[in-house]
Amino acid sequence: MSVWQAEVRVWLKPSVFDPQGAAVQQALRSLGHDGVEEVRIGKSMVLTVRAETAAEAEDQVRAMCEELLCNPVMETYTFTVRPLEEASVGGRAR
Amino acid sequence: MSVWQAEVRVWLKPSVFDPQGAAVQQALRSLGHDGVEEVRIGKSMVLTVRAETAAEAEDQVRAMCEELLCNPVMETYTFTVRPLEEASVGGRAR
Amino acid sequence: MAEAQVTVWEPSAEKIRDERIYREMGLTDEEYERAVQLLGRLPNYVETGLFSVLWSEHCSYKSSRLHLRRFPTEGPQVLQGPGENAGIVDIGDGLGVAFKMESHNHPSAVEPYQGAATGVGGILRDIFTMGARPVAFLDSLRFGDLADPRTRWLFAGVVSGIGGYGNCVGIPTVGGEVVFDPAYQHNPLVNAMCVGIVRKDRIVRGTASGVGNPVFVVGAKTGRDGIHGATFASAEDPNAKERSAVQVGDPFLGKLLMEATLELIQTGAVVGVQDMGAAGLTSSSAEMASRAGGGMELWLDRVPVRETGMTPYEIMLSESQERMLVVMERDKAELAFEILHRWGLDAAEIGRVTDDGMLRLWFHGEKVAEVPVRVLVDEAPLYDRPAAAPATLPGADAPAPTPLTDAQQAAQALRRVLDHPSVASKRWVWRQYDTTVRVSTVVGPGSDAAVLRLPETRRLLALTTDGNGRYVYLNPRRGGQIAVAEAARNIACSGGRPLAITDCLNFGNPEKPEVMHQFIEAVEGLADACRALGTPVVSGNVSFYNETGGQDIYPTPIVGMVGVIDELEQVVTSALPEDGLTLIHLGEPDFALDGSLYWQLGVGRPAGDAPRLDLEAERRLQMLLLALAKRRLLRAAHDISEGGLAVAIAEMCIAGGVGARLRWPEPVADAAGWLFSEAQSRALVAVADADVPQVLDAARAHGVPALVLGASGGEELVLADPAGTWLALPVAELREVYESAIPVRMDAPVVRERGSV
Amino acid sequence: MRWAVIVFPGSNCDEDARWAIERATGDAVDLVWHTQASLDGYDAIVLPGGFSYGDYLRSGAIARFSPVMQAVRRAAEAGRLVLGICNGFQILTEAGLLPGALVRNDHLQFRCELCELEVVSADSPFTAGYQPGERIRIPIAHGEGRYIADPSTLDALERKGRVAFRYRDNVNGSLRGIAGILGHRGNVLGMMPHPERAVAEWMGSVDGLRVFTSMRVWHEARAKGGVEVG
Ligand SMILES: Nc1ncnc2c1ncn2[C@@H]1O[C@H](COP(=O)(O)OP(=O)(O)O)[C@@H](O)[C@H]1O
Ligand SMILES: [Mg+2]
Repeated sequence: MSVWQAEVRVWLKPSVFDPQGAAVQQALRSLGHDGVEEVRIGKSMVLTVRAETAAEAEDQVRAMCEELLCNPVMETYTFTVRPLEEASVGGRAR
Repeated sequence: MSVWQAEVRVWLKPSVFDPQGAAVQQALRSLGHDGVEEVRIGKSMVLTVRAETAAEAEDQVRAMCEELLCNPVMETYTFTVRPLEEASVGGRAR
Repeated sequence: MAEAQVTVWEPSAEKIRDERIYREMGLTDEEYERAVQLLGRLPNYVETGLFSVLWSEHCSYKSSRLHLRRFPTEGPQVLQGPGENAGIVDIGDGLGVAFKMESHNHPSAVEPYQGAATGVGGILRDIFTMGARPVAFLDSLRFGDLADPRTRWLFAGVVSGIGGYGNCVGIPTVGGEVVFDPAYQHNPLVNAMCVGIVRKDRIVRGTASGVGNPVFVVGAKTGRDGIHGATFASAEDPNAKERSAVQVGDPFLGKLLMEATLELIQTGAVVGVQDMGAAGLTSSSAEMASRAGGGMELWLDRVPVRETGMTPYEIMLSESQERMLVVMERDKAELAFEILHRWGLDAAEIGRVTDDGMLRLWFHGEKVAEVPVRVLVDEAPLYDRPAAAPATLPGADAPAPTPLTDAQQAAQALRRVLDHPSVASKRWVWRQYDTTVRVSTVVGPGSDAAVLRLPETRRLLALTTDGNGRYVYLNPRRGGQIAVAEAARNIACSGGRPLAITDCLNFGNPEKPEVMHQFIEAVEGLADACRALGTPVVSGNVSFYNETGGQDIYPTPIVGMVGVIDELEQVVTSALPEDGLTLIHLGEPDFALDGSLYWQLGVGRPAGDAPRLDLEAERRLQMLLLALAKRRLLRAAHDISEGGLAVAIAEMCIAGGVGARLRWPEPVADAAGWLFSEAQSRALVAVADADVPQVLDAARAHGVPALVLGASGGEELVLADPAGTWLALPVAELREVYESAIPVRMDAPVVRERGSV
Repeated sequence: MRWAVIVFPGSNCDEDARWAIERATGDAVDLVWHTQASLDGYDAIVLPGGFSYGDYLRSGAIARFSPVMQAVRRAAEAGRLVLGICNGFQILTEAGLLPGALVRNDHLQFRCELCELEVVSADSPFTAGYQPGERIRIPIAHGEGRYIADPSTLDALERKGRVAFRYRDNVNGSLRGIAGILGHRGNVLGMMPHPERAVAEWMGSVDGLRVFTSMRVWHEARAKGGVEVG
């Protein structure tokens, strides 16, 4: 068994309005960043799983996304999995 | 001027308790994903900026993070910038 | 961002007919034929879309309209009856109360947080578009069994969504109800009510009058949200899978819209305002024109859009949230822009009022639709769907209720009923709602009705929602009556005079004769009680098709009621305030267990008939309660409802932190009925010793049976008869059971994490 | 005494604060729009509760850029009274006028209820009307009220008597139970509980009144040349 680190990102589907993103975009523009066209805000989740192979780890993460982390009626997700040693910092655990 | 897509990720500092991550971890475990050791949840923000060069785009994004997107009292950030064409889907704008 | 030229795939009128594409849009063959006939030609794609939306159940009330005519809708207090964004009643001092309830069941079943949040946002807009300042929300909720993880996910998400929207817009959520029953496992009910205050001379209606007056769309940009599912099923639409039937609410924008609209209305230059709720621009424009008996012309390319390449069809059918249609007086447009821009809102002039009775749509100079408003709105189909009563009442064959013959069983039964999440404390719910913002909440959640101060008058508002699907299932007519009676009793127990109701009629599939029977009977029952109690129906909403896999929910009409209390000193709550008060049972004693939760818990399904109700006795009881409150004779009052007498007294003890001792005057052989009967038209009141004779006299004068049962005091709740003690439980223990029932169940993890990042 | 209550887009306790202050002090209170650049002439400035800019991104993060915030900063530097309630507290921390940050409650829910607080520091302009250690009841209503700061900041706050209020029963997981803190000169207070919701018997508590009356007493004394801040 090795330990894998997964990073899951969950977004509102493109056609769904993102009020948070819109508010941030407006704020950025009023701060003078007027080249900012659109802002979308999603969630990024870092977690560790135990699995023999990368494929197995991916299956686990996919299942988590489908069951819990993402609501497919309005969200989509993407994720990456890598062996823990290689994992970069991000929001890594303490 | 070209258009660049930036992805900014903001995390609670490791020293700050992340109750949302803890709740997700507990929920995952109760669904049988008992190998999950720790979950940290952050924000992922995708935005577009206009700049001549990648370096310039990065400077802009860094300024946005320092001013608005991240509160250094409790958060840290990382970001990536790439030319829009290459940008992958994520929470892409329309 | 560069955007490829969008090819609009829109079938021709002939293709729509030949390939019956209208079916995907929700029209039946007969309805399509009717549209063709009324129009005198084949409707094009956009026009077919207009018909499909306005002739949907949701907009046209085609299955219910016929029966809703049974409701009494008039009375001296009614300033605005059904047919507008909200109903309004007069509370004196030049003030009206605008209120309405609406369901958001289906969206909440797939995305509980956003479904509930957008439900709250929608009902909010219905109130302030009348010119009323929203002052309170209430919510009536139904879920399955909390043992099911998905139900916990739904429950948690709905509650946080209601709070998420209501808290952010700064309007307190002051009351409501939650019931858990497996009948709602796949079809949770989420009904939200909003209440607002308006000066009588400042009421605005959703009318588009005055030829040439400009029409504005205000608020959020229009996107491809929620355009009804069937149209996307088409394989020709490349973006289908990216789309979502669920919308995300923007309470911040909702708050700005509310403030800006109220300010705009103050200027006196607003002719009419309408929320763009379900079916967006289509229903708002057609309904506003219809109310004025005129027409409207819209230039759809001027509608601000969020996405590129939107077609006229999509613009008309979009359900993007936080938008409104506003008709201003000509020459006053500048004023509107100034106010809206100060609030940071977008507004665009997109059309004008006409007098030719047509809804005419233009897109880049091309006429894309032209349909008589009358045909869309007044000529919508009207169905008298077949109804059939079941051969016997569904609870008639239930096994007899378990008798309670010893003290231990009685204590155990009370614990079990108090631990049922439908009875137990809903603090877990309402502590997530801001109940005190606006500094006007005198009585928040936890008593019979919520009570609010109004700055402009000494009078107070009393608000409640009630409805018991189990009763309606067992006996639709009486169940309907009870919903109104119980709401009014909750108001009366709080010291208020009931004024009028709004309703949300949640039913199964109306194409089933049994469901139609339930509906018709329940409506009759609601109407009976409204007439008997003098509380007309001023607004409401119907939600059909609450079924999954052929299984319908209990027929669940919910009543939202508004009452008025003359002054602060007359407010009564259910909490026992101190020791030494006399406890009096008002109303006809009754031990029948029909429809009770106790019986259902024993046999696993609703059992017996609906509880007894005598509307005349009910009216007398309420008159009595009101008279007693006015004379300041009530130190506490609580109606006897779900869980019966035992639960009522336990709740009074728990709320006040005071014990009580009740002794039934005659020996009781089987305590089940005594403790848990849900027979109606009864209340428990607490009275100072010195006032007891006056209270008994008043009861006699009102023709209401009154029975002195005991007194408050001590640390225990004791229930006894002449033969001995039936039950003696510390109030602290009762509280523990009552308060922990929901938190303990919710501590188990919910499936699917939700909420903002 | 002249009071300003700032209205940001999304503020929703602005009217409440005005009503309560008028009731508590008898003074007139102005609602001041967030675009106003000057607060000259106001003796006390209140940043009310609510959800400025929807509290999107982080509570108070966007509001702190409002033009009026420059004026708030100047007023604080000039020793005038600045009170941030709930969202107002969040804005003051985001703006750096108070240390630390307010993050999501540890139980993840919004929480509205009457709370018991301990008055820790009773010698500030805002709390002089209370006894040190007094237990009072004031409602909270927030989803993001968990106070955090690094240990040295927390130590400094405690050492210098800048913790104004503490929860008796830590309702949101705040570090050291902190419910309200004072700025380094004592003339800025941020607190999560809503004193304006505890000023009448029918509200269930009148314990919030003294925040406003203390401010008034302090101001009068200063106007007479009595007290100096800092
Ligand atoms: N979903 C809810 N939202 C707000 N308050 C609620 C909710 N559910 C229940 N309550 C409150 O809890 C108390 C008890 O509810 P309930 O037992 O349904 O009252 P009753 O039987 O008197 O109608 C009431 O004050 C009610 O307003
Ligand atoms: Mg009840």
